[in-house]
Amino acid sequence: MIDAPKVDWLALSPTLALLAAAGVALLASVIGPAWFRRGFAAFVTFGGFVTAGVLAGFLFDRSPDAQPLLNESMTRDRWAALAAIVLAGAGALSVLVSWGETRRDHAGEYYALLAAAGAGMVFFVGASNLMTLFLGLEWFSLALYILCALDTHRATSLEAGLKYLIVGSFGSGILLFGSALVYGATGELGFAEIAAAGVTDDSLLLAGLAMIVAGLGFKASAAPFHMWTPDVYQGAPTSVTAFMSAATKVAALVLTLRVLTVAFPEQEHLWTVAVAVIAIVSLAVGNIAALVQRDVKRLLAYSSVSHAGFMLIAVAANSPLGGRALLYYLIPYSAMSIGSFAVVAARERELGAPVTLDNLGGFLWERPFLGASMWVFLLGLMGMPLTGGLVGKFYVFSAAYESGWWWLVVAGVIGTAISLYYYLRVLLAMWTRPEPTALRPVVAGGSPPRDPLLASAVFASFAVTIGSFFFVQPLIDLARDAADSLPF
Amino acid sequence: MGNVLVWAIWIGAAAACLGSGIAVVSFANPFFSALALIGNLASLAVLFLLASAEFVAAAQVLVYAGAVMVMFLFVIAYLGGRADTPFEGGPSWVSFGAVLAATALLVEIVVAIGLKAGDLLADEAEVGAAFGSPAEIGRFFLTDHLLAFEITSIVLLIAAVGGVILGTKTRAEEQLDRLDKAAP
Amino acid sequence: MTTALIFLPLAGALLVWLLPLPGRASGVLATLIGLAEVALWAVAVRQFDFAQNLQLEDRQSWFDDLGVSYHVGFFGFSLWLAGLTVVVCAAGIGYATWANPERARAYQGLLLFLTGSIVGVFAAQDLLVFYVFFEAMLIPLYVLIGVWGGERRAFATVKFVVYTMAGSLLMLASIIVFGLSQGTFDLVDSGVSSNDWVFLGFLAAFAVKAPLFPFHGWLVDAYRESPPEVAAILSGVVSKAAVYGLFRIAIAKFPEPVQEFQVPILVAATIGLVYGSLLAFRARDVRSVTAYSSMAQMGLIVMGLFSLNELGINGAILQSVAHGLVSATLFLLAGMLETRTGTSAFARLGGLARGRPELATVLLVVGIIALAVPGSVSFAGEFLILAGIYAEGWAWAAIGAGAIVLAAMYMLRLISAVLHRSRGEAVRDEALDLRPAELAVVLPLLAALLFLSASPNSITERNFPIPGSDVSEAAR
Amino acid sequence: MGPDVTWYLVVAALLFSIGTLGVLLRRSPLIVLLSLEIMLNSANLALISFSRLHGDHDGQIFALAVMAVAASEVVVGLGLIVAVARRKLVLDVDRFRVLRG
Repeated sequence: MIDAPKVDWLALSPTLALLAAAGVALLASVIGPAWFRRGFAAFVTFGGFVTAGVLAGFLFDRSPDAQPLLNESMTRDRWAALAAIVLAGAGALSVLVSWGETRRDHAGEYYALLAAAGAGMVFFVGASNLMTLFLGLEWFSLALYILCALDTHRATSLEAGLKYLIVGSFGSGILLFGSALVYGATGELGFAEIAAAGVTDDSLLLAGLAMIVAGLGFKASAAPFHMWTPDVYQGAPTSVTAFMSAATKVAALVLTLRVLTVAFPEQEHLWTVAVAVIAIVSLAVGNIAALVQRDVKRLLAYSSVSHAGFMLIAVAANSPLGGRALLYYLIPYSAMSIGSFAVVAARERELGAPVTLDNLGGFLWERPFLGASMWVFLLGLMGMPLTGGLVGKFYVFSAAYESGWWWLVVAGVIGTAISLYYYLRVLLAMWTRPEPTALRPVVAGGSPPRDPLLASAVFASFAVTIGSFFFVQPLIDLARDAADSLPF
Repeated sequence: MGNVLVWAIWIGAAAACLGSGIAVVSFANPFFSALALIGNLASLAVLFLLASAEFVAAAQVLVYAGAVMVMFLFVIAYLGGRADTPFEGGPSWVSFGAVLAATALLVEIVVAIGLKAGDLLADEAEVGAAFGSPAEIGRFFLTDHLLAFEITSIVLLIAAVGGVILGTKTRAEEQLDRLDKAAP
Repeated sequence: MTTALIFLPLAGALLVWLLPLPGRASGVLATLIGLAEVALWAVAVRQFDFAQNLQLEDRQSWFDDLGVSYHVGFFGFSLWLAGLTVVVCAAGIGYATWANPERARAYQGLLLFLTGSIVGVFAAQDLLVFYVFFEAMLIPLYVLIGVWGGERRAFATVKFVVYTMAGSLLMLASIIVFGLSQGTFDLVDSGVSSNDWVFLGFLAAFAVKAPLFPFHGWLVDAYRESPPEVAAILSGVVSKAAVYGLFRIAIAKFPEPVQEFQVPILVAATIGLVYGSLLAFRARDVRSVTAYSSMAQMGLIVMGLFSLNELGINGAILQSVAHGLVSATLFLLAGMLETRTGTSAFARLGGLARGRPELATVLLVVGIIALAVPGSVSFAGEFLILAGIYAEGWAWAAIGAGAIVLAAMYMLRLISAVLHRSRGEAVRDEALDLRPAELAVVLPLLAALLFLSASPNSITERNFPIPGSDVSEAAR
Repeated sequence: MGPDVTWYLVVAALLFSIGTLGVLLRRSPLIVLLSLEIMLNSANLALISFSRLHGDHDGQIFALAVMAVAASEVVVGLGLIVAVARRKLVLDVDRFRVLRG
């Protein structure tokens, strides 16, 4: 009586690989012996992310044309596949970063949730109706809420989790009501069908669109929806922060561009302006608030708000070049973001205290490799040469100018100029030696702890940051293929 | 005559729904708030029924008003007096902004609805008796919305894992407790 | 060839950073790399045909959808500027080896990195490549000043960063607008533009870098707080990146805006020249005098460039090289004075000539060249510039000549304050004459100056047409 | 024939605003969670009335999925609140000052 729907397993394979990893890690952390759990779960999760990345690469190769699946529930296309590759890379690096966080409690569950969050994001970027969008969002968000609060013995971690839960749920509530209004106006849930319904200047639809943009803004931590970002980034375990700062942003921004271009092409004149305004507010708020921060994680959190602004400029451009710019920018940005949080994590473990500008002193001399890498990451976030950050900004500004948004270029330039000041403070802090009289936490056991896995994650991020500067052409070709699957 | 009855029930349910909603956000004691939310959910279920969503209404009562609220009440009882916090005292910028934001949302939506009301919202589709029945819903869940169905189960599983993780006391916490006890 | 010239010091920087050598040894290694770079430049000069335009080109597509490629090559004038760079940087590295600062490996590596980036700026034939090297050049400077600078280094660094980055970012915006409207970012392929705003964006970056009045706020603090060899490179070489940019981009690509803004720019340059000279005359220490004279000289060079005729431009290029060498030598000498006396303030110096013949001779020779006595290379350069600017109006030339007189006065004041008068309180008998190592650093610079003084036409006999623009056609 | 969709929507919008106010104004995390539930439920009401309007099931299915999601949020939220209470921290959203900078 009920015909079994045809399922495209290849399209789902990256998600399924990660789900399987999450399941195995969870099982192992329940039934495995205590000594076995952490290592096994970490290994399986790492393997899951790598497999997902490989499968997504395969998917990229095999889907030159966009295909809707399962009654428009999701789309199989290169846009999602490339985003999935970036997400898988970010996840794999976060696993490496997290290893040194010698967690005694819930170590297995930590990795299971990380894999589950990754699976949710990989699914989310392919979502193509409002229901799967909402469900995918909640899928990875719930996993992230738990991950943020996982260190239940730290008050800051619990507070971060609760705050993220409340603000995040508030955002998804707004997104949900917006989806309901759009559904009411068009009678459809699928993105393409919403566009095809031909409702143009309907007030219900526009209200819904505005609420959907706001809801996604919460996830991308774009101002004025960013208020959770500094607290959560600071309080969450640093490896989780590293993952969130890269992956959540990739997922949210990639899907934002998809839903806007696919579902609301007729309302383009409205949402481009809205996104442009959000971009400018993010640039202003992120950069100005970062100026007064002394805690490095908070500083990087505000910097991520400002980078959301940069990438939203590419969204506002609403052109193939903008799509390319967004995907290209996300690659070095993810690497720089994960890399810098990884270095912060290393310093944190070494000091046993939160990293501030003061106790970063002399870091470059004590740990030359990590210090030099941090330098490169921060220069990249500044948009300095020899890092992909420069080319990313160049593309974003070019896309904005090409679409006629010259004032976005101006805003971006001013934002960059302000950002130099706080990045430079971190950069110079790492060179200076703290005053001998200044109180410095003593490193337990003399020499700093060795952590080859974290070092390799930092090295990989370093390689991507620098490599994306020299090998722009291949990355842009990939991004072009991916952006071609969106209807601009 | 049937119309009047439907209207009467509808108005009663809507009033109950809004009244209990206001009660939820304004009671000082979370226990009463939670009880008010049960009333809210129940009156919503009536509205769902009137909009020919039988199965959803049933689920609302069973899942929400039943299971979820029991969990709520249990936690509130467990926390005891600590759950009480006073209502926001005095007007502040935050509360001013909150009221502003909520009003703006309301105005936006109502204006949107008002503009819309004339044309499209008036002509409702004709639906058969099977509309909203468990059989129909089930069929859609297994065909068109299979993915949504599967994801829902994954989300629930994640939440369950989270509940277990957050609910158990960890070794690190026990250690902290011991330190607290040791300190005078 | 060009690529090798750019990447030899960059690779050298990496080598110095990675090899775990002790301080002095890494300095020696860096010096050797610096000398190898000079040798490489000499080879490039031999291969170069000064009668032709762009040569020694290397081109490699970077990303094609926006038309950006790695494109480098030299014009006659930029090869001379590159020569100035490699010579001054090698001297600076040599001085640093002798001074042996703390964390020498990082320091020397940064100096090499700086060398490579500056050569890259002078070789860039693509706007994005130009921007990349222009910015890459600033990174080591920030660190060198911010970490190894004097007392008020933090303040000086922030000021320097704010000024330079504000200019650079405006330039980035201009690059994007120019490149997208031309369809390519290549300087050879692209045509000319008449967009005033884009022109002003470029001008802002170069005016800050030069520095041109009124964008000189960062200058004194940066020059005073940096280590001597960094100040030498900063004033001698880095400011010439502005000359390259003005000539290769602003003048060559924006013929109409250049005509439009010629007078305001000349006014700014003239004010800079006069104002800088006056400040130099009032300054109370060796470094400040050199810093302000640097500003004045850059004003003169910009006057030469914006005379927009062959004489003035030739003079500007010659004067760029001459001033680079003079100013670098003076800053290195200031450093040597500071290591002996702990100060460069005139009030506490004096009488250093007695018993220190080598120091006295070197300082005197450089000072005399700096004050442009007839026969010196500076005289030749200034004369050409004045002759060029005379064609635009005699008043410019008159003011320029007046400022040059002022230059003579402050240089003489510097010489007398340091070498003659009664002995200053900071001068001790134990303060030795220049050591052989110091002489080895300074003498090549001096020799280059003397050589150019003897035959300035080794630079000026090749005229420098404005690359690829209508103006150059008109000038021929 | 009962009230048409407009009336349902007005109730949904009012309920949504009430929930928003609760989230923004209240300080007890428990009541904030309850207010979040009200927001989600108002969206459900809108979905169901639109589902009736268009005569297709998508809205109802969506509402059911939202219910499950809301339950999940409650589980995690309550878990967090219990963990916070176990650590004897103050249960006040506004007083989470450790993280204000």
